[in-house]
Amino acid sequence: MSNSANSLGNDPAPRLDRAAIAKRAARDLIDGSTVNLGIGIPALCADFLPDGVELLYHAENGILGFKELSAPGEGDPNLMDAGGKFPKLVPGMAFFDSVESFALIRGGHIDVTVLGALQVSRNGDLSNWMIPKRGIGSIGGAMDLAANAKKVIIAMEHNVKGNLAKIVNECTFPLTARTCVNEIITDIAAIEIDQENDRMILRETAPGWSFDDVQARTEARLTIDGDVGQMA
Amino acid sequence: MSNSANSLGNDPAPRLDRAAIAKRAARDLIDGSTVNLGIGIPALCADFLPDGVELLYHAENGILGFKELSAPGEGDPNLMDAGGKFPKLVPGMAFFDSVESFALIRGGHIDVTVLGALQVSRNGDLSNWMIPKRGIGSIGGAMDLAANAKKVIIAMEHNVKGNLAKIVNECTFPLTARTCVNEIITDIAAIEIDQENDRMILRETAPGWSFDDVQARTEARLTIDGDVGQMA
Amino acid sequence: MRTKIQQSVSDTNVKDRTIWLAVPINKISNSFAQAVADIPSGASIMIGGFGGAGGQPTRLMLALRDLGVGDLTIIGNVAGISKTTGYGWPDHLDPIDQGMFFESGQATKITCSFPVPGTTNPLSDIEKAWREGKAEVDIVPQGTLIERIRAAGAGIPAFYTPTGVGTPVAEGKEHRDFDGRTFLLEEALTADFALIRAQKADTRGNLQYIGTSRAFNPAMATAAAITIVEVDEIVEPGGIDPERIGTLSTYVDRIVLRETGDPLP
Amino acid sequence: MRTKIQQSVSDTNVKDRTIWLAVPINKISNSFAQAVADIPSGASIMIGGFGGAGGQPTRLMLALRDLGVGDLTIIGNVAGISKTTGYGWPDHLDPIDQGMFFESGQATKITCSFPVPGTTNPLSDIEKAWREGKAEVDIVPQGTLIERIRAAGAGIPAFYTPTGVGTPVAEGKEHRDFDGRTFLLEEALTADFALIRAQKADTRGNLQYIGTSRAFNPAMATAAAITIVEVDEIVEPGGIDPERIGTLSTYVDRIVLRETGDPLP
Repeated sequence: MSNSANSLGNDPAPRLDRAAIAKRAARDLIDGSTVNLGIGIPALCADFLPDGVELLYHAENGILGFKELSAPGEGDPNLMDAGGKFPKLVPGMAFFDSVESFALIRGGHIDVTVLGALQVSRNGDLSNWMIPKRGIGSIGGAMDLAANAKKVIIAMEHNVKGNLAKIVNECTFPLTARTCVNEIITDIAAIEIDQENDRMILRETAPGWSFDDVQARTEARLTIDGDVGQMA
Repeated sequence: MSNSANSLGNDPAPRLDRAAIAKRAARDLIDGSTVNLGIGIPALCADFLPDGVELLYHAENGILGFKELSAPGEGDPNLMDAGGKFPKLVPGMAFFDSVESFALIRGGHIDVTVLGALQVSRNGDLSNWMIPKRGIGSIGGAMDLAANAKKVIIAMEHNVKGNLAKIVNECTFPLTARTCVNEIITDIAAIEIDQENDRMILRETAPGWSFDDVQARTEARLTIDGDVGQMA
Repeated sequence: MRTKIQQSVSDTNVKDRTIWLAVPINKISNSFAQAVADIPSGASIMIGGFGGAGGQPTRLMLALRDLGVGDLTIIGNVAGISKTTGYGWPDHLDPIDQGMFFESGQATKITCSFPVPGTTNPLSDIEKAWREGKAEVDIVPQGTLIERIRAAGAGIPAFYTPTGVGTPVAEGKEHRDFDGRTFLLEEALTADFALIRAQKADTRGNLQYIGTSRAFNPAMATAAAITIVEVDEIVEPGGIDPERIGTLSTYVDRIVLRETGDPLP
Repeated sequence: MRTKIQQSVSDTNVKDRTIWLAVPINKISNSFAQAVADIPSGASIMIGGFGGAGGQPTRLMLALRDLGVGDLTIIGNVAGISKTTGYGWPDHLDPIDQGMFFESGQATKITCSFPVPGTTNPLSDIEKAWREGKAEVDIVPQGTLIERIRAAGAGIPAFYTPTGVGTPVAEGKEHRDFDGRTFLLEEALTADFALIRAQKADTRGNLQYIGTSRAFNPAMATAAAITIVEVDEIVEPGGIDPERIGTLSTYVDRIVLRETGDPLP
């Protein structure tokens, strides 16, 4: 992976933690939407919804309308989410099989999915299912979600160890879907992908981070369109 | 429609009535089978099952395991069969939507369907949905059933008015499905279609009817393979 | 990302959203007339049920007729045969069916599997309109019709089916062999609106069906741009057994409650 | 007429039938071992559920392992990750997953969507077998996998899907544009046997599922030549609400009842 950010010095300010990334991503989830959260940072979004926002959570294994998890040791194996955790039974929940679950996804009925990523390219290509050197990986529902959800938000750390960029010109890892990502929330920036105009727009930075600081840790060229806000 | 049987004289013996055709067709329904009966004579088969034979009746509108109809005036519009009649609720019944109903049909899971016909050709082509001179007709589930059921039995009157043949060399009416019919039960004969050997075998005749009597009222060439029995 | 994005999601920035949140999501229409009021002339409209009274969105159909818009394309199944034959209706009631849009002259096309009864005496409204050249009738095998509708909702643009090979419905269609059998390529079928019928809705829009009233309703709910459902009962979330939800709330845009004791089935 | 005809139907003439009728149709197997006894080496086997304990036919899987036949092709979904990660299992139990057939060396191929966990420490049985060249791993997007299985049961030999375009799974597949978007052609996926799990069966073979234990079970029941189901309860016809039947008896060949109080979920 070509990477211009490799030789940088220390970060100018602390990075957001995983919870803060999730909290910022959660701000972009609209009340009443049907939402699928991937495992890892995306799943944490559910803990940080703005007041008054209620989402209809979908999980690939055939459940819509779940909320909090059961207490440890109290979960029912027949009431699972796609991450293998056991939610509580709550009013309005619905169960269905995998045929219907993926008809919902593939048919474009998921309003937003929040996913993790290994790489995102400037035009919104996503790689998130296999590290080439391992040679084997798990696709699960990621390709269906990335290709077909109305909006795809990536929530991830901005760099891998050694400041290697994950936001790149071209993905070098096996792809999950092409031109699918709409926005990226990381520990240092909120970035919008403007596919129509072939631009990656920096919308916000973490406190104490400048445009140049973020650009230096990003292989793909960022642009500005209006004010750059502060992530919160 | 070319027809060599047009100028025949009187029948040599009475023809079976509709109930008797249905009764003979019902003899070929195997206990435990999943069966779909078309409207008209086929639907009457249910009244004449041999002792000990229990069938699982399927109707296109999404019901499996129905039996007798409700008393007149007591039917529930939400418990209908495909003929627009109202069966009683009985134990073991299942309800499902049209997607599942036709997945069952198209997937080859119907063991036997009994259908009516306008024409059947020597190789088992079936025409049963439109009279050309009307110019408009209703397909309903007939094409799915005829093309995909494991076994297709036609239960019909052998001739139309004026002794016109319905069992013909080539169907002249719009087709329902090609090479789909396995056997034909009429008011004068029980005929097997042996598609592998391109033969139409006369298996039984109505009491008082000879091979020649039946052949004279049949455009397609009949053959004999073993005894010709008497319909009962 | 799909190119089509709901306005409510994409056009709402954070500030607008704060305002929008004050308004609870309300899918419940006050009347059948209100629920269909924005259906324009020229619209394509799926009508649920199988044919017959059960599962038919009869009140929504009557409201659409009263709306009076024209040049409609109707997508149904068994269509317009009840009025002359009594098909699927209790004996003591006068049947109401999809023929109403052809009697009124509002519909110029129907796509369905069963547009005419066995008898032509009296002529059904659809056959009459067809004979007079006022309506196009597109006859599709029932299994192909429902699978095309299901495909539209499920993101499948086209599929192969064995049904119809060698018949008039195969004309002009692509044929292809798999494992020595021949199949036809059939494409997804969508519509601007779906009018459907369920027994019960919760306020979010989850639906419960009863008996054989499912039929074309659940698939149509997934396939149209706007889905409007007519129900006998509306309950709070949790008022439907989660094991019995036949249509997910995600697919439902508008809910209209029938009057208690409505004499129509 | 389909070319494939069940022996029980086509090979029974009237005389034989009279004898056969004396024997009631009995789909109930006496033991898990008996239910899987005729699975031969080289068979392809669908295993239901999603991944995790719920909906997994765990006792049938253990019986198949004990049967010891080899060269098996397994078709599953999330496969073999519970043992090392605890995925979908209650904390107090030792997870059992599809990895058992790779640990035992019985399986030489798996088709699934999720064959390995995020971590390689310790290695899962499937990844170990794959690294040692003992097993082929065919990774399919989950929605494509379940739709291919559904297609097999529903008489659809192939369909187009948007999922996977531009990715490694598109390699060698036919591409086609509909309305300006590109899709892949995917073919139906069948198997010799399906091992599935349901909550309840009636004696005919109608099945009821509970909660999220549906997953791949209903579709697999329709897609395999022989479907074997593991249930917690067997009831008479009518013992399942007709509105809650998730798999029709037509699809079910064998039923095995789990022991009351079985400690495995």
